[in-house]
Order: sequence, then structure tokens, then C-alpha cells
Amino acid sequence: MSISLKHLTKHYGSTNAVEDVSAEIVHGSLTAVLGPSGSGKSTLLKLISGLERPDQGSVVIDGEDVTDVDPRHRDIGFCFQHYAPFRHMNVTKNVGFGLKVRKRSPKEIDARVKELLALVKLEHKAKHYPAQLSGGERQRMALARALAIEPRVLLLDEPFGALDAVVRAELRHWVKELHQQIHVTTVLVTHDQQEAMEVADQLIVMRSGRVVQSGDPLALYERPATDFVHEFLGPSTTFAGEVARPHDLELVSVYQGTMKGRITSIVSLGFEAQVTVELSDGTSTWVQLSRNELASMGLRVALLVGVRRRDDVEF
Amino acid sequence: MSISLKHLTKHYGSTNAVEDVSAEIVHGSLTAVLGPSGSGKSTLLKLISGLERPDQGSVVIDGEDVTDVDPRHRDIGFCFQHYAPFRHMNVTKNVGFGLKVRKRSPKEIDARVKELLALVKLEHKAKHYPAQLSGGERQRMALARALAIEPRVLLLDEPFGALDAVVRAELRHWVKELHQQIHVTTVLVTHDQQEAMEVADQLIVMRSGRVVQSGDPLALYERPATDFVHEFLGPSTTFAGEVARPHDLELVSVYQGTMKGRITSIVSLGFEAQVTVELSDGTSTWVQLSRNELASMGLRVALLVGVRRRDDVEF
Amino acid sequence: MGRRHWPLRGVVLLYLGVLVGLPVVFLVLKALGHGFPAFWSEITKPDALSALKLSIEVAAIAVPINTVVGVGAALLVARHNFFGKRVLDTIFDVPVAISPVIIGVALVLAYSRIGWFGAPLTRWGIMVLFSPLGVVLATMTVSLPYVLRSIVPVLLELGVDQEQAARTLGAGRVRIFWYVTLPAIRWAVLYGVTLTLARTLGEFGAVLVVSGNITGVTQTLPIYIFDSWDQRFDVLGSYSGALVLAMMSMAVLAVLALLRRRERRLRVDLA
Amino acid sequence: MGRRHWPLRGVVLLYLGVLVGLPVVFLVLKALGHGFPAFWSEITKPDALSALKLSIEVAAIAVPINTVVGVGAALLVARHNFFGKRVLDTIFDVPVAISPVIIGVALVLAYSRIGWFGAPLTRWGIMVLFSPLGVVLATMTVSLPYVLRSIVPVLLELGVDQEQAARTLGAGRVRIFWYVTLPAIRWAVLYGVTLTLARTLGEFGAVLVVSGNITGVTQTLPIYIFDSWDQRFDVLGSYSGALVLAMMSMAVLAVLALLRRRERRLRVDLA
Repeated sequence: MSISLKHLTKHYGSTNAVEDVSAEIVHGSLTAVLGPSGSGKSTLLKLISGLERPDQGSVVIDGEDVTDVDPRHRDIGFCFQHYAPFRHMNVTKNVGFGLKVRKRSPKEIDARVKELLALVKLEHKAKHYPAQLSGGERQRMALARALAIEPRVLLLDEPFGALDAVVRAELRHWVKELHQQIHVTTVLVTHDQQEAMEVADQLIVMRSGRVVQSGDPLALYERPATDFVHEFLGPSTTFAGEVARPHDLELVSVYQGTMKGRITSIVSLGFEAQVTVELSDGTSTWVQLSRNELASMGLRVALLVGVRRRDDVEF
Repeated sequence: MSISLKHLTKHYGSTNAVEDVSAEIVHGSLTAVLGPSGSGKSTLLKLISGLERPDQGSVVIDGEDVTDVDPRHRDIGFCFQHYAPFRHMNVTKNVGFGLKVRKRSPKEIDARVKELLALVKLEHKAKHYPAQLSGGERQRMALARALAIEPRVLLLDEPFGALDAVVRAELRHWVKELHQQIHVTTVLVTHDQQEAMEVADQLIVMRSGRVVQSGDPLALYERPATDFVHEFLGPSTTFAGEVARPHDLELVSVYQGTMKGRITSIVSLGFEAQVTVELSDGTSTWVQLSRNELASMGLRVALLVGVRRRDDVEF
Repeated sequence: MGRRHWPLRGVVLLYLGVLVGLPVVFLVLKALGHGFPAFWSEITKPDALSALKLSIEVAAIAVPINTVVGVGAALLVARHNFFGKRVLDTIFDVPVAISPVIIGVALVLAYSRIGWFGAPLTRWGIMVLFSPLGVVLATMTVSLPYVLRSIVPVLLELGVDQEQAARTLGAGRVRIFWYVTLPAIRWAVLYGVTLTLARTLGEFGAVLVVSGNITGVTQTLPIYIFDSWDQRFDVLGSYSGALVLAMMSMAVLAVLALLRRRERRLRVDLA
Repeated sequence: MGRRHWPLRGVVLLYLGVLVGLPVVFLVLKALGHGFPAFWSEITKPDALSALKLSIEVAAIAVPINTVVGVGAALLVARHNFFGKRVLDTIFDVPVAISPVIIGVALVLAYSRIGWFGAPLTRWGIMVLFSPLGVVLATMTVSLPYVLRSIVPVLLELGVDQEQAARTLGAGRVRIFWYVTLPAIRWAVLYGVTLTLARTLGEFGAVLVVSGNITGVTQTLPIYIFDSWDQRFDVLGSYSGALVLAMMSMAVLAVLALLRRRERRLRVDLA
């Protein structure tokens, strides 16, 4: 189901406000709302869900204006940042809650919960309580609970924020796959650009309550509208007085470079290597290389090199 | 100052235990203790600081056995995971606390605090209270407070865990630079491999309370002792039945590959691109390319390709 | 900070011993000093039994009403913002902050035959003062705050996440309360109810003023104990009654200790 | 959950009005019913003044002692593990759970001339019962738990991080307490002290039993109010005393409301 946000405004205190936000979220898409903390992205999610009411503006889901509809009648699956499990219910009861409230028959609930637990791979924990689950398992339980009511829209608030790096990467993959399986329109909020780039097919970048830029992740990465987006969406450095992506710079012989400089450090991070160069104008910049590029170039600290922008910045 | 840990053991409950951990931490190094949550890494840090007493084993700092020395006399700078700022003191009072306790003259304290605030770039917030600071500023204040007593050893518990991605990257850089400036032996605990690889010059990888492997970050990345270290230290995939790094695989023509397969997805994340290939044996693998490599190869979904290991795995 | 708290422990234990421990021991010794049969015959006297019965009846009325009102008010204070909220919150401190004697005197003023409430009620044939009804009213007033004060911190700490989750899943206000909020605060509610019960059984000052101290009609157990000791010089009767009441309170106390442990464990889970 | 709590508010407010609000209004009306000069001459009678003086003296002794013991015991309970900790924790509930009458009777038993404590003390010329000393002792007992119960949850929530940080920075136990722990819990301590003060000023039952009710010597303000009303039929004197005590309690109450607001803000900060 598509969502349109029209001039949404919500104030409380100085941070977390939302200021005149309009956006279209396409049916079946997986959209990430990306921004630093306090940029209003979580508030935006609560406005879509109805848990907060906007001061102005409206929320339209699938053509129906739901601004005045209570969240319990919006058919929305909401996953909270800390999952908000019902601590006194086991996994089965948690997942079945929405159906029980909807007065489905015990048999139907039972069948649907089984199906969902299979989907989120928690069949073996059906009788466990939230306190007995790991962070990743709680997250999956929260997803199953939200999906149980067959929501028109799935909203995820910082879904991976509270997890370990390895679990985070796994769940990210899994959420993406899940979305491809069930294709429910999904909006997720995150402050992690890598997460957003990897999972989402649409990005909405927010800052101080306003939408700065939105669109296809790669398009935003390539053509950021402002320096803020440039720096927020990926590593940035300066070269010849301009903001640049470190992988858009290349190291060449002293005579071929736009500027010349001396290598001050080479840090190898596995796949990626970072070469820092002190330029002749006194500034410092860095160049991002893959390990294979680094291996083939024979660089070392103190070497004099030329630096220039790659020609194929757009591809 | 060097630190040696000798057969340290500490139990409480089932997780977070430390089991017979021995390690040498070199004078002036920046060592990261890396492991998933519950692996005992924070407990290890508390054992070094003396905030916890080991059930068995000893802690030797700079040749002196400090196992029975109270933490207040160990000359250790400890930064807590949530920074533990003194909430009722302003930044100046926080940073000066250790010196005040040591009964230095107000004049001396004043001078030293000014110097430290300059070092951590918080001069303009000297009179602010912790509640008025951002996460990154609190972290820097906690660092200045720990450094004020000129500790022999600096211990950082998940120093970047609670911060936004962008701030995290900045602070990471900054901590590394700071360490190069003041060269105090530093041990930091983290669950984020990228963080550890980028900041530390030594790694200690822990799992279930034990040290799995330790040494130079790149050496561990290249030659992990176990599958766990392999998967924990960087992206992993399987190819021909073995664990492999996705950047150690390359895409070639169908006839050149060890195995052939069909490209099922190409995800571009800025600098890095991930190409997923369904292999002829029914398994799936993925290959990591830089954007420049991807641009030069003209790949597309559904293309038949060959996959093989690169020859230059070691370099 | 492990091994050097011995002096602190010594001071605290000595203080508790002098103030609480030894007096309780003495009470047991004195009440049973003439043997168990003497104690038994004392507490089975008609006046003693009717006092015990009234105490239990009053508790049976006051505790449930105060529980319902306390839970409702706690939800208002912790979950809503409205004009007058701080006033409401403060009123719940009145019974703790103000002497039971004043509460008693004030109730007498309000419900005496010439008071605003008393006059119409008397016309309808309802006597509040010098009747069990007055005892119930006085008791309800002094035991008012305990449920609210036990629940509000837990509600605030719990946050609204679970309730909001239930709401997005389609639950209405009533279902959210029964299925989500109440189970989450159940130990705090029980703790508050137990405190209310303790306060109800033990209330003395306000009841003494309101009840008129009519033996067999408005005498609760605490009043009976005081009356035996102070007016009728029936020392053994007083000690025996005190021991019975003390044992009831001890049972309540044991429940409190268990509940507090549960609640602290819950807090740790939440953190 | 914004607009549909009106019925709930109505019930709670009605209940509060009947139990607390109107009685207090009546008290004011009655005490000042014969004009301010009459009220003034009542409360400046020697007996009334000496009761007021004793109440203040008792508070001046009991509150500081209970504060120190309460803070110490709270630190023990929240920061240490030792054998007997749960017993100690439970003993602090005794004064709330047990009727003040029983506490009074038990103190009489312990300190009467034939009691274990009373006998040696009498030999040394120290009279506990029927003397201001007994009043102080009874008051300290009933107001014992409030400081501890206010501080412990805050200490638990605060955690040990700041204290551990201070320790790694070189601070000893005493400095940690004064510079780090106490400032962090200061609002909770003040809240507990204020409750203790309220309870101290208002205590009636235990003091009545222990004091022997000697006018001008062991009569605190609550006892004076009761005595005027019940024994001397001096209704205006009673109402006037009650109004004075009620106004003191109201001041305490206002402080409580302020402190609770501070403390809740602190909790939100911590979260």
C-alpha cells in the first residue's frame, strides 16, 4: 500500500520535531528514513503509525486519509526500537496477541502463529519468554507479532540499533529477504547509512525535522544535494577545496596528479585500504582503495605521489 | 606501561565469565579486545582496572603485581560504556575530580583542566553540565577526566557503542590521533570488528570467556585461527565448500572459473559492491568488488559467469 | 566496596535492636508470660473477638476500594497530562503528611450532625460518626496513598512501549489495561495492597477520634488494645490483643519482603 | 490515550473530595469560625505553646538521627551483599506494618521500671516512660523507614558507574560518598527527610501510649489536640491546634510535591 505524507508538522521541545514533511512512499517498497539522532525520524514514524498526532498535515495510506484514525484501526505493524515485547507472555502469546484481540478462533490463531514462527525461524522458542531470548530473537519475535495482523504497512524503528555488529549484518540480510518474500510496504528508521544503503530501495534523508533529500540510495550517494548528505551517506574528504568521496580520488605518478603530496599513512582494513596523503598546499586528504588495487600499486609511507579525481565519477 | 594478564579467571552466572585468560599488552600499544556480547570482554577490562577481583590469576602492570591493589591506587584511567559522568558537576569539575582528590593546588588543577579541555576540544563547554552535552562530547569529557590523573594505562569500555554512526567514525579517528599524541598504553573493548580493525594496532579476540586469537589486526584478518574468527573479523561467504572472504573471489568468464554460476543480484553500496552468484552446485556465494572494478566489468543480473579464488590472496 | 561496611552495619543493627527488635521480643514474652491458656482466654473474650471481627470487616471494605481508586489515580498521574494533575498527586500525600488526629477531627467536623455532609445523611438515617461507617471512612482516608505511591514509579519506569505496541495491534483501552499494563505492574499493585492492608489493620489515631470508642461496636483491634491498657487497666488483655495484631502484621510483613524482592528483580530485568 | 480519561478523573476527584478535601475545608472554617483573635488566644495558651514546643523539639532530635541511620542503612541495602540483609530490609518495614499502638505498648514493656532496659536505666536516674525521652523514642521508631525507602530505589537505579569512576580516579569511600553518591541522591534524601518530618510531627498512637499524656511535659501537638477534644471538651482549642498542625503539614506537603517533581525529572534524565 502506498503512503503519502502531506505537510506533516509536529512540535515538542526543540529536538525530535517534524517540520513540514511531505513524502511519497511507493507500494511494496522498502524505504529507509535516515538521519542523525534528534532529526525527527522516529517522530515521523510515530506520525505514520498514529501513535502521535500531527499538529498539521495529513497521512494518507492507500488513498485513505487516516490522520484522524486511531492507530488500532490503521492496520499497521509497528516494531519498536527496543522491541517492546510483552514480558509476561511467551513467544506464542506475544505473536498471537493481535489475532486474539481481533477475536480470531484459537485454531486459526494457532495455525497463523506457527506459520509466522516458521517464517522468522523461532519455532524452537515458541514457549520461551522474552527475557530468555537474545536480542536478535526478540527482534524477530517483534517482527512476527507485527506481521501477524497482516498489516498494510510495516514500520520499523531503528530495527538493528541495539544489536551486535555480526547479528546486525545477519538480520539486515534477513529483513531484506523477508521483504522480498512478503512484499509489504515497509518504512524503517535508522541513523546508520550503511544499513540504509544495504537494505532499502528508497531513502529519505532527514535533518532537523526536515527532509533534505529523497530517492534511490545510489542516486543520493552519487549526487548528494548538500554537503550534509554527502558527508552523511558515505566517507568524505576534501580535495582541492571541495568535498569529495575518497574513492573518487586516485593515486598516480607525481607528474600526472592535479596536486602532489606525500603518503603519511596506509591503513588496511581487510577489503578496504585507506591511504592518507599530505598535499603540497598543506591540507590532507585520503584515498580509498580496494585491497587488490593496493596490492598492485606498491605504495609505502613517505612516497611522493600525485592525486587527481577519477574521470569516471559517474557510471 | 606494559600489562600482563596471567591465567585470569572470574565467574558469575553463566555469561560474562572470564576463563583462564593470559595476554601480554605491549607498552604504548592500542589494543582492542573484540568479541560478541557476553564473551567476557568487559569483565576482562574490569579485572585489569581492579573494579572486579579475579577468582584466580594475576594482573601485572609494568612489572608490578597489582592483583591486590585497590583500583584507586592503580593509576588507571577508565572510561565507562555510558561515560558515567558526574551529573551534578560541570565539565571543568568532572575533569578536575581526580586531581582534586589527589589534593593538587587549585591553580595546578585549573591549568591542567584547561590543557585537557583543549586536547579534547571542549574548551567552549567548560561550564556546561553533562546533561547539556551531546553523546560525543560526553565521551570526550570522560576521556579528559580519565587522562587528567596521567594514568599508566587507559581502559575504554565500548567507547563508541552509544553514538551515531557519523560521530562514531569521527571519534574513532580522533581517539587514534590522540593515542599517537600521548602514547599511553590503551585497551579498548568493542564488539564491532570494523572499529577494532581501524583503531587498534593489536587485537585480542574473545569468545565465551576465552581468548580465541590475538595479534596484529591484518594478520588475524588474513590468517584467522578458527571459522569463528574468520566470520567475526570480516564478511565471509562459502565457496566450493570452504569459508572464504568475498573479496578473495573473483568473477571471470565462464570458462576460466573454478565453478560457474548465474548472477542473481548486484547491490552497490557506494565504494563497495556486492555481487551474488548462484553456483551450479546449488549453493550461493557473493563477491565483493570496488565500485571501480564493478564499473569496468559490465556485469548484469542473470549473466552467466565463472567464479574462482584470486591467486594473490596473500600480499 | 566489599569488606569495610562492618562499622556501618553495627550502628544500624544496634539502632534497630533498641527501637524495634527488643520491644517486639518483650511483647511476646509478656503476652505469653502467664501461659498459653491465659493468652487464649484473653483473646477469645467477646470484646476482643468483636474488635478483631470489626478490624477484618473494615479491611475487607477499605482495601478493595482503595486499590481500585489507587490504580485508577496512578494511571492518571503516570500516563496522562491534565490541568490539576499536580494537585491530585499532592492530595495523595495528605494522609501521610497530616496527623491521623487531624484527619479524625476533620472527619468529625464534616460528618457531625451539623456538618455539611452529616446533616443530610442524618436526615436519611445514616450515622457516620460513632458507627462502623465512620471507622471505615477514617481508615480509607489514612490508607489512601499506598497503592498509588507503589505503582507510579513502576509505571513511569515501564514506559508506554508495550501499551503502544498493544494499541497498534488493535487492542482498546480496556484490553490494554487487563492484558498488558496490569500484568506488568502486578507486583507493585500487590505491594501497595499489602501496605494498605497493614495500614488499615493498624490505624489508631483517626479511628479513635471518629469512632467514639464504643466497646463491641466501633472498637477495632488497635483501639481495643489501647482501651484495655489505658482505661480498663486490663494489661494482659492488652498484651494479648497486641500480640495477635502483631502476628497479623508480621504475616503482612513477610509478604511485603517477598514482593519487594520480586519487584527489585523486575527492575533489574528492565534495566 | 488523551481524551477519554474523564470518567476516571471524575471518580478519583470525587473520592478525594469526600475523604480529604471537604474535611480540610471544614477544619479551616471551624477553627476560624469565632474570628482570628479567638483562634490566636487559643493557640497562645501555655499548654498549646508547650505542646508545639515539644513537637518541634522531638522533630529536631528524631529527624536528624533517623536521616543518618536511614542513609547508612540504604547504602548497606543497595550497595552491599551480606548475611542478614533481607532481615534488615524487612525490619525497616515494621514501623509501617505494625500499629503505632503496638509499638507504644512494646516500648512501654521494654522501658518500664521492670523491663530489661528500664531497670538499669532507672537505676541511673533515666526515666524513659512518661517523659519527653519516651516521646522521642516512640517518634523515632514510627518514622524510621521513610529515608531508607525513599533512597533505595534511586540508589539502585543510579547504579554504581559514577562511584566506580570516582574510585578509579583515586577517591576513597568517604570522598565517594560526599562528592558523588550524596549529591546524586540529594533529592531523594530530602524527600525522605520531609516524609520523616511529616510523620514525626503527626505521630499520635505510639506517643499517646508511651507519654502518659502529662499536660505541659509530654504532650505533643497531636496529643494536645486529642486531649482538648476528647477529655477536656475544649472544642475550639482542639480545632485551633489542629489548624496549626495542619498548616505545618501543608508546608511539608508543598515541599514534598516540589521534591517529587524534581526526582521524577531526574529519573527521566537517567533513562
